[in-house]
This record gives sequence, C-alpha cells and structure tokens, in this order.
Amino acid sequence: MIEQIFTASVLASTIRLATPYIFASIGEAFGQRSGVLNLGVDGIMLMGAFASFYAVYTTDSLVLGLLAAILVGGLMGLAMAFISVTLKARQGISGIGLYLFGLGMSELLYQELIGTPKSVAGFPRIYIPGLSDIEFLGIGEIFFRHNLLVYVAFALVPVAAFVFNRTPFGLMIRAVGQNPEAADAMGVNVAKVRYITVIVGGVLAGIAGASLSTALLKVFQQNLTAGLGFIAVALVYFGGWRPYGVLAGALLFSFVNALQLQINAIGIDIPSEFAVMAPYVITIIALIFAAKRTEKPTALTRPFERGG
Amino acid sequence: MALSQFRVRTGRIFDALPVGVALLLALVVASGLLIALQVSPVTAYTALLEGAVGTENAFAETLVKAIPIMFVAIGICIAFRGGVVNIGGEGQMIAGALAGVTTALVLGESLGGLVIPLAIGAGFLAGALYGGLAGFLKAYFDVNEILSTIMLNQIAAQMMNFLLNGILLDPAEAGLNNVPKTARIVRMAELPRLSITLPDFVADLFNVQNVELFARTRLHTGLLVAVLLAVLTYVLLWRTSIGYRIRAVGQNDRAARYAGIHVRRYTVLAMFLSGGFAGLAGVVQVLGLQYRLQTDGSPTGFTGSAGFNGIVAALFGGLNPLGAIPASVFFGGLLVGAQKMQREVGVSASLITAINGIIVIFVVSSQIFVRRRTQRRLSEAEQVVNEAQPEEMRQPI
Amino acid sequence: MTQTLATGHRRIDQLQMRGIVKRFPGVLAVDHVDFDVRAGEIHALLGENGAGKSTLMKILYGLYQPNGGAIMLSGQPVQINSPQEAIQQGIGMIHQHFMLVPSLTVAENVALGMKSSRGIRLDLDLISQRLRELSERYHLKVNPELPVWQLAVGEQQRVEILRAIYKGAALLILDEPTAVLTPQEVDDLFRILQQMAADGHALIFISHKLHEVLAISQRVTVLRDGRRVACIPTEGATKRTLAEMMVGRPVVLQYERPAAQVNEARLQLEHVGALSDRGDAGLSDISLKVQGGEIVGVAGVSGNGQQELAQVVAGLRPASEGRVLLDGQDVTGYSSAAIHKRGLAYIPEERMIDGVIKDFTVAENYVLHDHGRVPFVRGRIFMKFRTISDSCREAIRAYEIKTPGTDVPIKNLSGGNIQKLVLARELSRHPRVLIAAQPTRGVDIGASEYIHRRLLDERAKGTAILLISEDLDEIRALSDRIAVMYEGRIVRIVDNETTSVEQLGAMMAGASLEAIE
Amino acid sequence: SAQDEPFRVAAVAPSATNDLAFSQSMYDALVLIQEEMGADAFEFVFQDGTFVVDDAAVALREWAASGEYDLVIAHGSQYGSILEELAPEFPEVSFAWGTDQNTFGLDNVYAYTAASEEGGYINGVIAATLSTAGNIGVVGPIEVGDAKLYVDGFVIGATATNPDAVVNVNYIQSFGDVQLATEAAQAFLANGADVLTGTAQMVVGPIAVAKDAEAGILWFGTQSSQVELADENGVTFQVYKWEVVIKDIIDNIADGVLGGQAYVINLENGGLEIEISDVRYPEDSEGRAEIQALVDELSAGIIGGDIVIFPEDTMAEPEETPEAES
Ligand SMILES: Nc1ncnc2c1ncn2[C@@H]1O[C@H](COP(=O)(O)OP(=O)(O)OP(=O)(O)O)[C@@H](O)[C@H]1O
Ligand SMILES: Nc1ncnc2c1ncn2[C@@H]1O[C@H](COP(=O)(O)OP(=O)(O)OP(=O)(O)O)[C@@H](O)[C@H]1O
Ligand SMILES: [Mg+2]
Ligand SMILES: [Mg+2]
Repeated sequence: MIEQIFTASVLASTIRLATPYIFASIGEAFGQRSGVLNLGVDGIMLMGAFASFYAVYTTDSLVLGLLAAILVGGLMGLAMAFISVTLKARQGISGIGLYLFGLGMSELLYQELIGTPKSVAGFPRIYIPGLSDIEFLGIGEIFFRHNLLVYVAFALVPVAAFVFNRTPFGLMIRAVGQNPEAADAMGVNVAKVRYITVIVGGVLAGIAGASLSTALLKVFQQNLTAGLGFIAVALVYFGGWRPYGVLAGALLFSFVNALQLQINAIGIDIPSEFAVMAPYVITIIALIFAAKRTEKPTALTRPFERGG
Repeated sequence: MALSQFRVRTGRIFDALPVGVALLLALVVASGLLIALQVSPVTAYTALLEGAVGTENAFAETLVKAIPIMFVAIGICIAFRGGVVNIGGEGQMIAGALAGVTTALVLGESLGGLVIPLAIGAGFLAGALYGGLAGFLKAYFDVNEILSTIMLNQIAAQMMNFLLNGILLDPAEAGLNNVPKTARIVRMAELPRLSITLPDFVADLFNVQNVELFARTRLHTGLLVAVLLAVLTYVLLWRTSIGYRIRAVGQNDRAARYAGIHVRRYTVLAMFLSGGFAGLAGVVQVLGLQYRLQTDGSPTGFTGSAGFNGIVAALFGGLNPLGAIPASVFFGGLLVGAQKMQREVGVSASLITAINGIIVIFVVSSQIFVRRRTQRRLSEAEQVVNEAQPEEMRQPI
Repeated sequence: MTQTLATGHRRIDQLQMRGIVKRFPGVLAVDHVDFDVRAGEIHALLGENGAGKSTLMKILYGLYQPNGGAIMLSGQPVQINSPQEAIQQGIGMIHQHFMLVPSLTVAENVALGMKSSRGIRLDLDLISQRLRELSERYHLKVNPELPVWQLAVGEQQRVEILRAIYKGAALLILDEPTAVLTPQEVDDLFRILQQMAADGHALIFISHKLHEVLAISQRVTVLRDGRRVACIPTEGATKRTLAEMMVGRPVVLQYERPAAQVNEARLQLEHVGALSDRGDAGLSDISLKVQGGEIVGVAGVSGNGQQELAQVVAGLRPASEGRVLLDGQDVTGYSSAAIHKRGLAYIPEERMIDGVIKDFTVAENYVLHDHGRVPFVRGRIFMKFRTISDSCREAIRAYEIKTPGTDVPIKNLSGGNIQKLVLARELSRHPRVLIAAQPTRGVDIGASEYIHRRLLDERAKGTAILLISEDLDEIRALSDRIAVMYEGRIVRIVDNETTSVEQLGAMMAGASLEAIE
Repeated sequence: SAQDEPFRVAAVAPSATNDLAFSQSMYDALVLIQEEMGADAFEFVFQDGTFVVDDAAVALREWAASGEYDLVIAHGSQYGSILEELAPEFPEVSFAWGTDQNTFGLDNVYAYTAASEEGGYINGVIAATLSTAGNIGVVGPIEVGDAKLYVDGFVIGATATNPDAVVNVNYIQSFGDVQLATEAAQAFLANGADVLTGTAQMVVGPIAVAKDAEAGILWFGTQSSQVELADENGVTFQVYKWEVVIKDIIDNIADGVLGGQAYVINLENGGLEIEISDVRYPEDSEGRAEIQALVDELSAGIIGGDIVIFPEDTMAEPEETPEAES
C-alpha cells in the first residue's frame, strides 16, 4: 500500500510539476528582492508559453522556441518595469493588468495563428549517461531522465542564491529592496537595478511558460497555466525570498500534488475535491510550522522617489 | 482636518482628466488589435459604450456588475489601510455565498422577512471568518497573507464544488448530475429589485410623466447596501478610533505598539472586516441576482473575478471607500460593455480580456500625473500640504 | 593646479554655492544662500531646526535639485543630478538620518555601491579586515560582521563615519555626526577631521553643539529660516554670539537647578534583566529607584542597554527577570497601554520610528495615546477632530512648534519640531513618571534650552524623571543623580555634584570602580 | 419572422469555439447548418468564453429583448437557472439550452442533451479489447454532466468486456488545468495503464502524453473529433452532432412551436457518431474493418435495446416527452 503510493514515478512527477514553479518563482524573487511585486507572472508565462510553442510548431527549432520565450518574457518584464519603476504605478494593479493582457493576448494569437490544439515534439528527455540507470531508490528515474529545461530549472537555484548573497549586484538588489534611499545615497542607481531584476523576472517567467508548452505538456491551449503563476508568487513568500526556500516550497507543493494524483491513479477512493485541495492546505500548514527565516524586502511595492 | 482631507481626497478621486486621457490612449492602442482582426474600432467602441451605458438596461447591467466589485473593494480599502494585502476576495466571496445560501435554504419562509438580514449576516460572518483566518495566521504565526489568501481561494473553490455536489445539491437535480447548483431560494429571501421613480421636477425637465427608471432590469437593492456601507466605512476609517488604530498599525506597527495598540488584534480585525465585505459580495450575488449558488466548477464561474477586480477598483479609488464607488462602476461598465462589443463585432472573448488588460495598465499608469496635479494644486493651498506627499504605507500594492 | 589626495581622490580646491534656492510644498527651505569651503578647511554650518542646513547639503550631494542658484567645484560650474555624480566628483556625506540598510551587515553597507576587487564576487572579508584596522586606528568600536539593525544609534553613527573615512572623499559633509557620540568618541572624531583637513580635504561640519563648532571649525556660516545671516571666522566668536545669531534673540545657556524636593519613590526596578534584539542579555540585574521630584540621569556609550532599559519600563520589551514597580505597584509584563494608563510617559529614542507615525498629521500624532479617550472621542468610538486640532494648536503655540498647520503629515517637520511635539504630547498627560530618552538629540539650542526648562519644570512639579542621554553636558546640566551603564549593567549610581566628567567618562568606558578611586 | 427573412440564432457557450470539445461541438453544428442553408437563409452570433454564469445572463437577456433572433441558445447546463428566470419574460422568443432535459414546463424553452454514455460504452468495450495490460486510465473534469455520463458509460463498457480490467478514474476538478491532467495521465501510465481516455478541454494534455510515451498508448476521445491531435494513438472518437437537434428545432419554430420539448442526441437519431481514426486505421485497412464491425455491432445493440448501459434504477433514460420533470 504505502510503497504503492510513494513510488519513484511520484517523485519524478514531483520534479516535473515543480519545474515551471521554480523558473517563475525564482524570477519573481529577483523582482521582489529589489522591491517590485509583479503579479503579472501568470500572464507573462502564458505569452512565453505561446511564443515558444509557436516558434517550435512553425520552425521545429527548440533554440528558436527558447529564444522566443526569452524575448517575449523580457519585453513584458520591461513593460512591467517601465510601469512600476518609471511611472511609479501601483505594482499590484499593474501586475493584474499585465496578467489580463497576457491571458487574452496569448489565447487570441493562438486562435488566429494556430486554431485548434496541436502538439509538438518539443524538448526530448535527456537520459544522463550512467546516472539515469541507477536503480537504487529509483534515483535514475527520479532525477536523471528529464528534459533539458528541468535540469536548467534546478541548476538555476544555486546560481540565484550566489547572485543574491555573493555578488556586488546581489548586494545592490538587497539594498534597493530594503532601503532604496540609502542605496541611492551610496550611489546605487535604484531604477536601473529594479529594471534589471524585473526584466530577469520576466525572462524566467517566459521560460517557465516555455517549459510547459514545449517541454512538459507539448501542447498549447487557452489559459494553459491555469493560474500557476499566482501560486508561483505565493511560493516566493513561502520561501522567504530565498532561492532554496522557494525550491523547498515548489517541491513540497508539487509532491503533495503528485501524491494526490497517484492516490487517484491506483484507485483509492477519496473525494477528489479534497485530494485537489491537499497541496494548498499542506502548504499553509507547513508555513505555520516552518522556521521563519525570511529576507523580506521592506521596501516591497514602494516606488522610490527622491525627497525633492 | 477630516474635512480638508475629504476635500483633497475627493479632489484626487474625481481628478478625471489624466484618467480620461489614459483611457483614450488605451483604446487607441487596442484599436491596433481590432484593425489587425479586420474590425472597425469605431463600431467596436460604439458597441462598448452602448453596452455599458447605451440603454437603461445596459446601465442597469453595468451597476449590477459593479455591486460585488464594490463590496470587495470597500473591504480591500480596510485591509490595505491596515497594512494587510488581501488577495483572498474570491475565496471569501465563496465562503459568504455558501453560508448565505445555506441560511436562506434552511430558514425558507419559517422566519418571514427575517431571512434576508440573517442570510446577509451569515454571509458577512463567513467571509469575515475566512478572511480573519488569514489575518490570524499572519499576526500570530507570521504566515504571509498573500500566500495564505491565494491558497485559501483554491481551497474555498474545492469546498464549494464538494458541497454543491453533496449536501447543498438541489434535490430536484439529484441523480441528473448536471452542473451542480443549489435549490432556488424562496421569493421571500430575494433582495428586492431596485427602481427609481424620477422626482416630478426632473421628469418635467424632460417633460415625461412618472417614469420609473430601471423598472424591468435586474438592478437590485444590493447597490444601496454597498453605497451605504462605503460611506460608513469612510467614517470608520477616518472618523473613529478603530479606524485610527487600523491605519496606525498599517503605517507603522512599532509606533502603534508604543501607542498601546494591540497590533496583532488590529491586523486580524482588518482582515476580518475585509473578508466580511467580500462575503457580502458573495451572498448579495445569490440573494439579489442568481437566487441560487451555482458554478461551472471554477471559482470564477460564480464570482466572475469580482474578488480580483475589487482589488483593482479599490486601488483606482485611492484606497478610499468613496473612491471605490465610481471605480467599481467604471469596471462594471468596462466588463459589461466589452461583452456587448464581443457580440456586436463578433470578436472572441480573448480579445476583450486583452483590451481590459491594456486599459487597466494605462489607467493605473496615469495615476502619477494625477498625483503631480494634486501636488501642484496643494502647493498653493498650504494648510493641506499633507496630501501632497505620495501615499506611503507599510504595504500598498 | 589640482593635486591628488592620500586617498587617491582628486583634491577639491574650493566649493562655491551661489544663490541657492529650494522650495518645498508650503516651505521656502533655502532662500538664496551663498556658501563656500576650501581645501584644508573645516567650515561649520549652524542653524536652528528647520533652518535649511540639511536641505542645502542634500542639494550639494545631488539628493535634491535646487530651484535656483549655481554650484562650482574648483572654479568649474557643475550640475550634480544624483549622489552617484556627487561621489564621482569626490563629495561624500554623513547623513543626519542614517543612510544604512538595516538588514545588511556593516561590511556589506560599506561594500554597497563600490567595485569589488574580486570582480563578480564580493570581497567582504577584505573590507571587514580594513574596517577593523580603521576602527582600531580611530577608536571607533564596530563589528563589521554584525547586521546594522542590531546596532544602537550611536554604533550606527560610528558606522557612518567609518564608511565615510573608508571611502575618503575630497569634500566631506558631516550632518550632525556627533549627536550620539561620547566625549571620547567626539575627541577621536575631531582628531580624524583635523588630520583629513591637514591632508587637504574640505570638510563641512553641522552641529547644534556650539562648543564643538568653536573647537573644530575655522569658519562658521549661520542659517536662519533658510537665509544666510552670517559667515564669520570662528576666531573671536563665542557661544553666546553664535547662539544669538541662530535664534535671533538672547538665549540662556546656563540655568540654575534648585535643590531637589523629592517625594515618594515612584519608579523602582529590582534586579531587572531583559534580552536585546540580538537575543543576548541586553540588560542584567538592573536595580534603580527614581523618586518624585528628582531627575536620575542614565549615562553611557550608546548600545550599553539604555534603549532596552527604557523599553522594559515602557512595556515595549518583556523583562526576562526582576520586577518593575510603578508607584509601588508591580507592572512587570503589563502592556505598554496599561503602563501608560498608570501614569508613565515615554519620550522614545528613535522618534521617527517609535515616537510618531510619519504619514499621520501633526494632530493625529498628537493624540497617539489618547485618540480613544475623552475628550477626544464621543462614545469611545467617534473622534472629535475639532477638539483634537484645537488642543493640538494649543500645544503648538505653547511649545513654539514650527509647522504649517495641524493637518501636515509630521514627516514634513524638522527633527527639533517633531521632538517638541512628542514632548508636548507626553507632558500633556501630567505623568507621574517620565522617561526621556535622548530628548534633545539633533535638536537646536533654542529648542534644547526649551526642552531642558520644561524637564526642570516637570521636576519641580514633583514628577519622577529618568533621563537617558549620551550627551554628558545634558546629563550634567539636569540630573540630580547619575547612573552609569556599561554592557547592560549599572556600573554605579553617583551624585552629580560630587563627580567629575573624567570619572564619568572612565566609568562609561567600563573602567572598574577601583581604577576611578 | 417572415419567410424571406433569414433564420437568426444567437448562442452563448462557456469555453472557446476551438476547444475540440463542448463549445466547439455546438459552433461546428451552427457552421454546418449555415453551409447547408446558405448564409442568406441562416445567420448566427456566437459568444464564447462565457464561463461566468452571470455574464451569459446579460447576453441572453439582450438577445431576447432585441426581438431579432428566432432562436436563443444557452449552450451549457450552468445557464439553466437563467433561462428559468428569463424565458417567462419573453414568451414570444424561443430558447434552447443544454445539456439537460428540463424545459421548466415552459413552452418556449427547448432542452437538449447527449446520451454520451453510449459512445462511452463503445469506447470502453474497444478499449478493454485492445488493452494488453488490462489497465485503463480515465481523466475527467468535475463529476457532472455529459462528462460523467461518458465516463460512467466507458467504465461499464470496459469492465463488461474484461471483468479483471483495472479502470481508474481521476476527476481533476478542473476543465482547464492541462498540467494537472497531464500529470494525472502520467500517473496512470506509471501504474501500468496502456489505454487512456478523458473528456473536456484539458484532455489535450493526456493526448500529448499518450503520443509522447515510449510504449504506444491508445487514446479514446469524445465530444468532437481529436484525430488531428491524437493521430497515431487515437482509436475512436464519439462526435456530437447537435445539428440534428437544431435543425428539428428550426422546423418546429417554422411551425410556430417555440419549445416545450426535450431532445437527446444519441446513436439512434444520428446525433452521436463514432468516428474511427483514419490515421491509425486508414480506409480499407483490415484493422479498420475489425473496429468498424465492433462499432456497428455495439451501436446496433445499444439502439436495439439489447445493451442497457444504465439499468433502470441507477438512472432514468431520458424520454422525449414534452413534459420533462421539473
Ligand atoms: N518587537 C517587539 N519589541 C518589543 N516588545 C514586543 C515586541 N513584540 C511584542 N512585544 C511585547 O509583547 C506584547 C505583545 O505584543 P503585541 O502587543 O504586539 O501583541 P498584541 O497585539 O497585544 O497581541 P495580544 O492580542 O496577544 O495581546 C506587547 O505588549 C509588547 O510588550
Ligand atoms: N522632503 C521635504 N518635503 C517638504 N519639506 C521639507 C522636506 N525636507 C525638509 N523640508 C522642510 O524644509 C525646512 C528645512 O529642513 P532641514 O531638514 O533642511 O532643516 P535643518 O536645518 O536640517 O533642521 P535640523 O537641524 O532639525 O536638521 C524645514 O521647514 C522642513 O520642514
Ligand atoms: Mg497585548
Ligand atoms: Mg538637518
């Protein structure tokens, strides 16, 4: 029974489910650490998902697919930066506006350019030589038989942690997110830093979308993300703005999800509403008991304006 | 002071020019899309306008759409002023609707007219408790409210599906497994429709006899409740000690603690009230409009995203309950008009969504110019320098 | 001909500011002010709160853009649009309201905005290294690894100074750098400044302490209400002449303190201990008694437990051990509200964070404690704003607070005026016990004098006053008894009259009693 | 409306007209009718993406009030309660709604539904026959409407054919969450399933899973043809032909009958068709012949009443009486 539930395939599924969350949440963490809350992640993901899907569908080139996602994500990030940093608009609404735009636009383009659901070959699974054959605890299946973007997502976490904690730029990001006035007084270009982080966030959200449409699901459909981007934002808070915390959140959430799917798959009969509820409930409960080590950017959502 | 504040605030809220310009720009940009789809922007926008305010019924529908948005927005004002970001309107609406419809169904006609206040009370309480939960987790367990409210939205939706498929399922539907819905509430529990008889002197102006506005429309008295509560909430926030404490906690919790304010309790209270208003939005949708609770299985199926639009409306309204009123009506019109536009020119729903996004972005971006104007105006009027400073809260969003 | 300084910066032979004008909504902060400073000179800038000192300097540092006037560096007209550009020009500034990022460590705050010697990797270890050397050399005790939020204000001030020295600007602006330093630290700082001047740096020094100005500067410029009223050589100037130029009227600098008429013990601490924010023992075994009608001064280098002491008494920090008695009643663990109700008034140290709500209006801040009490509410709920602004206007008049009105958000007032409002608010409650933490920090002579007199009046009324200050002159001027704190303990409680400054200084530095006797 | 006037239809539907599922099935029907009758004889407006129940109310009311439309269609059983309120206000307008059999006893409301269990049963039988592992996974949205009918029919058909077959159903509580549907399908495969089926828009995910899997996984579809998407892996698809109903309604309205009738599309009246993938089974490949034979036999059985999918007690077979229960 138990060994029927906790199978290697469940953990492999966890890894797959977590991938888009990791991309999107890490990206969002960049923006938020510098003080910009972007609620438009879901919209950017949708645009990225469509862009890369369309590129792959028409050219069969995965490289172009990825580039398309990066470009579109970056552009939407730029838009968000312009609205929230230069025009100092309320970040919350700007994000929601961006979301609506992405939601509608991606579907519209899909209807006009593709029409009915199609599927693409997309990113193939890459079996890491040697590692992927490890039978022990199913390690091979769990970790080493995924597509490229899955590996990239997990590699992204230590990189982000390094940038935040070990580089001068990371220092600027933290300072700008904590006390923009002080950063400004020390000659840091607050606006520039925020532009960069928000654009990075957009690019990663775009890739998150691509990981869905061209790597994991290999189809596109209206509202493909089904609100995934909002969960991604929530996970940033779960992770206390720390890359490894975000990773933990994404894995926990995805694991419980994979678990409830498995429980259904092996025909255990519980009301599916409660099964579907589980990841959300567990995530909250986990945070209640989790040790709160956060790097909360105190200037989050606060536009920076010099006194005079 | 409250007076001058009032003057300035309203001054800001109704500072329509930049908003108008932004709106025009947004429509210009959007017309690019329309043209690309071989649709005449003129026809499209005419339809949009007609659909929003073109006819008596259209305007009624705009108001109908605005009602739940208004309730949520009022609550959002309280939460944000208290330094709590409430993204949980959707879930709280559902909680309120579930409690309200259950009350109405259980009571039936047993208590006569009492059913309406009781159901509404139940709706408020349920929403308040659901929102208060997030506030409690924030205050005493340091669980970020943005996370918890987003999660609680999903949980509420599943709860709704579970109950609608189960004990709340309309008995007449048992075994038919149609899209789940509750039984219809008794007529006695329906909020009365709202119609306005023009006072004679007005009627005479247009030389018409005793016309009754909104007579054959779906406009219901929920609108009056919302407007009334908006005013009361303004009083609560800026004229009472409770509001003072909520705002103090929202602005500077350390000073609030020094002032002897129970920081945690007021954090919870802010979320409690905020959730309560969202709950009202839910129950009023049921009692005033749908007369039963039903959905397509998605939360939005019932809420129509009022839980989110309420946030946008509140922020457009300058986090001021009075500002929330016009802002909500604006959004109601936008959404209803867009539907009309979709029907008239046969564009797909997705285009409408995209255009709404563009409009939201442009209008919110225009706020900076509103602020600049207010600043200029105020530099002249010295005794109200205060409003010149951009609002700075612990956590505006 | 320009030459480079020891720090490698290009030397600034002369700074000239001509006809500078700065307007804020409702205020003409700087009104056609001329100001200049030469390499090797220390030029003091004096003025009451709100005179425009900081604003003028912020313009020089690129934080504000002037509405008029010109700036010239070594004769070249320059346009300084941002601190970045100021820094590039070799201008550095120590800000009155610290510009530190609380969550970052001291070293990180220094590293911020600088190139790393390791390219994309931070070189914090090197920076910490260098900081240690500097703090050794200049006797400015700081631990580079500690996050700034854990530092007391005085320590933060030391960080600001160290950072400025570390970055070694050719022109250095010091906006009230000594406000929170001990006498020893001030002496050390002055040595540093003279050293820098000798090396050819140009220094601008802002302070409200006239003896400091007289001791360190070669020239003094005095601002009043945004206008320059004088620019004179320090030679020949006296405290009195300077004070009168600032205030525009004769001022009392020495006031006599009648013998204390003490009554019953109103505040007692028995072996009180408490944790600091760091989680270590911020207070240990504090026993203290304050009687009505006396002022007990608490002296000590900042960060030795004074803040914790005040918070515990005020109910803002739980006591880990011991008892706090108010009028003989045990109030340990009471909420701040409850304690306040029992007649304790508290003037907090960090007034901008704890004492007021920046975006609330002056009137709203005036009723921070009493917003829920008669006569300010009707039916416990509805606030009577007419009554509130009336009594607020009353206080503004009585305490000579400079403000455009009661409707202004308090953040627009200058430091001294905010402090006056806090004082007015706390005294208006006729407290039985008053805790005054750094009551005149950053406050000009006029206001300080005023505040001191008010405290003495309170004393005469029989209120028990606990005066916590890092300004020894203040402690000496007001206290009957002095408790010296070091590392969370009370080293000793001495009589003001019979103790010398040297002895106090030694105790503050933690010297054992034997060493002093 | 007079004879020379075109017949005007207005329809509102929850999802997009290209969802390969519920909404598209009605949209395709209207397009087909228009092709047959000609654009000058038949016009229609279609508002899609209206999953917010209340938004549909606005559209329906406006269409009804305008008096320009001969038939107003509310395509989605969540719209029922709206019609219940609306129809009495506009007795001269003819309404149709589905999927349901309830006309609220109003004689200007038509109701229509699909006997989806029939195609579900046939798909189930073929699935069980072709499944070598005897393990089948079903991905459903929420447990209601024609989705439930199809799934129930499928399970009954499969287990009737192979009593030992493992048939697991997962209602993922969403019509749109492709990622969840995909992982649900993955979970089925991981647990040994070699045949998948499902219903609603999000099945595009599971279909992609079937195609992506190393072992050839079979896919069975419903609501509309998914041949294009499923190509190699698709076997049979139950296709809705709403035009059967709509045409009949048009005739009735021409005769002045505005409603009061409940329709069921099923195999018998040609409202349901079983399409065999011509990618997997090209014309006159003998594989196709077998499947065709099976389909024909089962269809005959169901139509002839030899095969009773739901024994009486579990669920009332919809009967075509003007007075449906209300
Ligand atoms: N950050 C802090 N610094 C110093 N003291 C604190 C801090 N947080 C809490 N305290 C002390 O703990 C007590 C409880 O904190 P607080 O007053 O914020 O909670 P509360 O709102 O009173 O909650 P409750 O409803 O449980 O009383 C306060 O009265 C205060 O004395
Ligand atoms: N950002 C601002 N917005 C509006 N008014 C301001 C601002 N900064 C300063 N002021 C006003 O300008 C005047 C000068 O302020 P400034 O801080 O320069 O005085 P100061 O001489 O530094 O006083 P202090 O000795 O208290 O530091 C004051 O009246 C103050 O209220
Ligand atoms: Mg308490
Ligand atoms: Mg100053």
